[in-house]
Amino acid sequence: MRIDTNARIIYNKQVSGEYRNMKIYAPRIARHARPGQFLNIQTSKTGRPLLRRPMSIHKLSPAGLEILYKVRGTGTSLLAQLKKGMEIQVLGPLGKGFDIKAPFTTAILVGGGYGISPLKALHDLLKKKRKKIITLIGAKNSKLIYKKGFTGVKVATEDGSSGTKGLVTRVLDRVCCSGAKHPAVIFACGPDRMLEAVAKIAGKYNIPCQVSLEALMGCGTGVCLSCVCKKKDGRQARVCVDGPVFKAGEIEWKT
Amino acid sequence: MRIDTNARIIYNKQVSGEYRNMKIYAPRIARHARPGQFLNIQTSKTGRPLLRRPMSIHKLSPAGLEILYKVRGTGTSLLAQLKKGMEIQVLGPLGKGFDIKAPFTTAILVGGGYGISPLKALHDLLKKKRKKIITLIGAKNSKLIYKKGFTGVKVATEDGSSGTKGLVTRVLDRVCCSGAKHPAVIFACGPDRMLEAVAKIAGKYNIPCQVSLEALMGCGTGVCLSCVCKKKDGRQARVCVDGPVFKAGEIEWKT
Amino acid sequence: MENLKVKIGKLLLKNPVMTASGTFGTGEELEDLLDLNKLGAVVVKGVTLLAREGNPLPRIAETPSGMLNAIGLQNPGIDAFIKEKCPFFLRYKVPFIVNISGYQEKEYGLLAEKLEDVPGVAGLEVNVSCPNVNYSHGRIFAKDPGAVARITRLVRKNTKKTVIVKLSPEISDIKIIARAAEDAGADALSLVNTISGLAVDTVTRKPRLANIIGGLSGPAIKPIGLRCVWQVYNTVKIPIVGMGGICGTEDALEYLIAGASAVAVGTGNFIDPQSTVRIVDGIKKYLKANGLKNVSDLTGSLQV
Amino acid sequence: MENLKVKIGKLLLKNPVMTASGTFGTGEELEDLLDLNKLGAVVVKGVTLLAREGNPLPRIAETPSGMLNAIGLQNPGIDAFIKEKCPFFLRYKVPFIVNISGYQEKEYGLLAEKLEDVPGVAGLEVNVSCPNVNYSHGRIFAKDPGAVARITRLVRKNTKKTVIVKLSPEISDIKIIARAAEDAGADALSLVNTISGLAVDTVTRKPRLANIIGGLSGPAIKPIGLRCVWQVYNTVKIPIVGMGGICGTEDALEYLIAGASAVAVGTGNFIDPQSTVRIVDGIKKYLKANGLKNVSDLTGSLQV
Ligand SMILES: Cc1cc2nc3c(=O)[nH]c(=O)nc-3n(C[C@H](O)[C@H](O)[C@H](O)COP(=O)(O)OP(=O)(O)OC[C@H]3O[C@@H](n4cnc5c(N)ncnc54)[C@H](O)[C@@H]3O)c2cc1C
Ligand SMILES: Cc1cc2nc3c(=O)[nH]c(=O)nc-3n(C[C@H](O)[C@H](O)[C@H](O)COP(=O)(O)OP(=O)(O)OC[C@H]3O[C@@H](n4cnc5c(N)ncnc54)[C@H](O)[C@@H]3O)c2cc1C
Ligand SMILES: Cc1cc2nc3c(=O)[nH]c(=O)nc-3n(C[C@H](O)[C@H](O)[C@H](O)COP(=O)(O)O)c2cc1C
Ligand SMILES: Cc1cc2nc3c(=O)[nH]c(=O)nc-3n(C[C@H](O)[C@H](O)[C@H](O)COP(=O)(O)O)c2cc1C
Ligand code: FES
Ligand code: FES
Repeated sequence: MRIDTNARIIYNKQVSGEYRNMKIYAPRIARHARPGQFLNIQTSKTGRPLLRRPMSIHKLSPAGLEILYKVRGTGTSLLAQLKKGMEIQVLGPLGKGFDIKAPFTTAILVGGGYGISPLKALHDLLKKKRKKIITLIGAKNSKLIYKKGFTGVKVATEDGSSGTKGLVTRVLDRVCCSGAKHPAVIFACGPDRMLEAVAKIAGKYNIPCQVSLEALMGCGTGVCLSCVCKKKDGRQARVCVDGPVFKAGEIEWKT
Repeated sequence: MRIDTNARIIYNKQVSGEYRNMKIYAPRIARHARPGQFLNIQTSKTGRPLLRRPMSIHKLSPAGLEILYKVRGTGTSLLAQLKKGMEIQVLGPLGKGFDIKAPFTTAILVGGGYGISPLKALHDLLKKKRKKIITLIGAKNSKLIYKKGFTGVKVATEDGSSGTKGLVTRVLDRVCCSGAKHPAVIFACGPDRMLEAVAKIAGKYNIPCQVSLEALMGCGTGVCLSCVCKKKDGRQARVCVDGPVFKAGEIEWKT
Repeated sequence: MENLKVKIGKLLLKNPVMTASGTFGTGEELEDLLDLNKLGAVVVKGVTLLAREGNPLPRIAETPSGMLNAIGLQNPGIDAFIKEKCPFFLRYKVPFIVNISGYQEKEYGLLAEKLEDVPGVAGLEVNVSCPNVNYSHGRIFAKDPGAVARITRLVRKNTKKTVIVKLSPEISDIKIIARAAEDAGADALSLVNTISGLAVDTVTRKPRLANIIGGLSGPAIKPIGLRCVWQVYNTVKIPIVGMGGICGTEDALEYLIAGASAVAVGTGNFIDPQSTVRIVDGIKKYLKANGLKNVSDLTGSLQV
Repeated sequence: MENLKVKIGKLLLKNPVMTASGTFGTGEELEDLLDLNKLGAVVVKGVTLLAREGNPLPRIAETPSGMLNAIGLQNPGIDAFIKEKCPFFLRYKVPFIVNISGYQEKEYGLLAEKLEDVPGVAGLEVNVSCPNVNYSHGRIFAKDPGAVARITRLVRKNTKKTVIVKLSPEISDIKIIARAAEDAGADALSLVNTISGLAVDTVTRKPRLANIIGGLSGPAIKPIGLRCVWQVYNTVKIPIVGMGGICGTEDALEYLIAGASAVAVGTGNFIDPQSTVRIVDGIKKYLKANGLKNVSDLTGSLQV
């Protein structure tokens, strides 16, 4: 059940580094939402930008939804200007979230840049379910690292300004070798190149892996076919409704 | 000297009836501005609406400029949402203002609807020059009457909800008969039909009359030729640079 | 009570608000967000004879008050479409109109034939605007009155269903093409399709679409769509389905007044998936407020 | 130092940023707001053989990210123009290009002749897109390659100045028209002119322009202008002046990358009268940031 609603902003603030955190009051969406799903948000009432902006659900509470975002262009700049008490049009929850039905004891969360956003909602749910959580966070530099509230955090930055210097996937490789005793699942969200590398490592250690993909989206509801990705079986899937979370093994990576 | 500047909003508030009053800090424009001139205001930074909105200068102080406006459509709705401390792009002062060089003792101000706006700046200047002022304000109903700060006010509303019932031009006719002893000048701003009637009465009593016209404006700077009006000499004038204030006798009225 | 009914060919629609092809799937994708039976008709995503993968990504780019798309007619092909998608049509009372595209003229005839006996298919929208590989130098059928006439006749011959021919605004004189389609037996015309456009990423200096060129849609093109509808309304006798930039009631009314008998919402569905039903209500209110009985009284009522 | 110079016909412009005809007067109207000498060229408001009053009001209507205009070429006629407006050109070093419009083909020849010896006139922009009364059924020259060729030849014969032919995007295949103008001796092409459009006032049910139809300009048409430039760049050898929706540096860069040698700002002047000079600075910064020496390296650099 997807709902399009005019939601009141509870707060919209700068958090660490380059990220902003917005909380909205949208109980009808929150009721149906699950970690890994996303919202499609209208950033302006003037009709420009024309299209909505997809944003992962960062945190979930009975009445509230949070997003964690980075100002990139026009739409996110406009989002950043909104103030507490204002209203925004929000459609959600959209897409398929993370699947945690399979039995596992350890969750390895791998987030690149703002890919960390949906992993927080997942983290909170896994915590409730008393799973062991390892969180690997990677980014270009420390400004793009956001780790608030995560458990078992290991950080990697490309420029070494925080945590291990290098790619987060190298850290993952090491964690996977050592942690392979317990049944584990990898949940990853970030840029395509990172996800592809994560998928490869997961394959190597034979660990189930779910990835949350990103794509330019026209509609977010499955009708425009702008967001398709290729699957190994030769079929095309729409990231907005068939994803954004897929089994890593299903995806036909571009390279 | 016209200046295009990013001006800070000092306040933007609802005043009586359907009007809003915005004050901006724009000393460089204010320095050159005269009553009857106008500003061209960008109502949105998103590029929609595309064009700026012309607004008369309502009040003038050394550093500040005020406008008095009515929410009509998209642009004015967006203006109404701006808050103290925000900035707007403003081009001005534009056009030719009222001419008060001629010797006269009594000024008869005639304003229809928000046409009253530029008459306030004129009123304040005339007061300093110790002229006798009669202010005639007309509108459809009392909600559209704004008379704050004017001297010698007589009101007329079409529905009789305030002042005399009927058109403001009927009141003008009566005032002119009686007040014709002193050398007087009429300054009028409002809808075309009102201005035409004012011009006729002024002609009847042989009182000099200046009218401030309105027109849809593309540029406000004289280059697009969207705002022309016909003059009696057969030539066309641009309301934005040759006006908005014209001698009533020069105008070739449409009817 | 206001009468919103309009007639498009053999179809009597309960109201003039349709969906534009390619922007609403088959409607199944949006079932949870709106009641399809509240619409005048659902025009479904374009289908071709053979399955098509569509173009590489990126397939869309946002532009000022508009968007470019080069989806490339991704679809499972007519046979799979009939088997997998059409059964859904029977679950609703709303008429479903199938949008067909061919890469050769004869394909249109085959598509019409295959759809003729499919239950739930109420009509065909003939998209003559897809770029044609076998046709000379990147031209498209929509620009050639001869091709449009031949395609219309082929489809007409093979179907008893309502035939709507969809025209492109990217043309020196749309009146000529409109007349060609009318003379060849079209029941109605729908206009406009997208207008080809380009957007450039100045950082990479690459086109923002993998396909380089894409079709411009959305509010940006509304004045062009309205002008086309007005020109064609003054040229042909068959009804017009107006589209291009319709997002709200005001836009729909503009099209009706300019000469459209019905309207379709395209890109507007991406911004507000419920815009079609809102527009139905909005038109009803407008008729009431203006003391008009029939929505058809609006069609072509432009005061000139 | 970045080299912003570009060559358009015989003119060596100090930078590629021009003004679009009809949106900048002669420049005299905006002297206090910007230094005209900072521009590549000033293209002045269209002039015709005889004086024209222009169309009745309203002459403009705002549309989503665009505007419609039907000014109707209000101008004092060529003789008064030469006497009253041209002397101003001598006050600046920037080249002034006069935009000429004819209602019959031969008028273009006469206009070129009259302007040939006027001091300060650096070139002619030939506007073949004005709706023609004597021409068949509301067609315009710009849609007929034969007419465009004849007009270009007439002007070419009568002037040694740089001749830029301005094309309309409202055409089935702009490449054909572009080739016709090139073959007939045009030094450069400017594109695009406005696209005809309609807007309706739903309260009065009247068109929002007295003239009913007007020309659409502004950011809304940018993707169409860019596509035309790209198509024509791949068709002709002469330089292109790109325009349509340019408001800022990014827009100008898109046009250059798509194939324009120079760009013109039209509607953008209404929104920000200083946008042209800002764009000159912006292009300079872009070249520097990208390690490019010459602005001409950008022209047609689209990575496809
Ligand atoms: C399912 C999903 C979930 C997302 N979750 C988040 C999130 O939690 N936090 C967050 O900060 N961002 C998230 N994004 C990305 C976010 O949608 C884009 O950053 C945003 O749309 C940019 O809008 P803009 O107007 O600011 O930028 P624009 O001016 O539109 O573009 C700026 C740059 O961002 C790129 N971009 C724009 N839209 C997208 C998109 N949909 N996907 C990828 N790149 C894009 C453009 O190509 C361009 O390079 C998510 C995207 C998807 C598809
Ligand atoms: C020189 C001048 C001075 C003005 N001073 C004031 C003022 O002091 N206070 C004030 O409230 N308004 C003033 N106006 C009118 C003001 O510019 C319009 O109300 C405003 O542009 C409407 O913008 P919008 O986006 O809200 O309405 P839109 O959505 O653009 O239009 C709503 C309605 O207003 C009409 N309209 C839009 N622009 C104009 C215009 N420029 N002139 C006349 N009608 C228009 C439209 O035709 C439409 O019917 C002035 C206009 C001019 C030309
Ligand atoms: C993403 C997308 C896909 C489209 N696919 C088709 C299609 O398959 N067949 C067709 O005839 N038109 C297609 N169109 C064109 C629309 O049906 C419509 O004619 C056009 O977008 C203009 O309307 P709009 O401005 O309301 O979107 C598509 C448009 C978009 C935006
Ligand atoms: C108000 C207005 C008047 C115009 N007058 C002319 C003209 O006289 N001659 C001409 O060739 N083009 C004229 N144009 C077209 C512009 O020069 C330009 O080609 C078009 O507007 C597209 O550019 P833009 O989107 O930057 O405005 C005019 C455009 C506008 C908006
Ligand atoms: S975004 Fe439209 S189908 Fe996925
Ligand atoms: S508004 Fe452009 S000339 Fe007056």
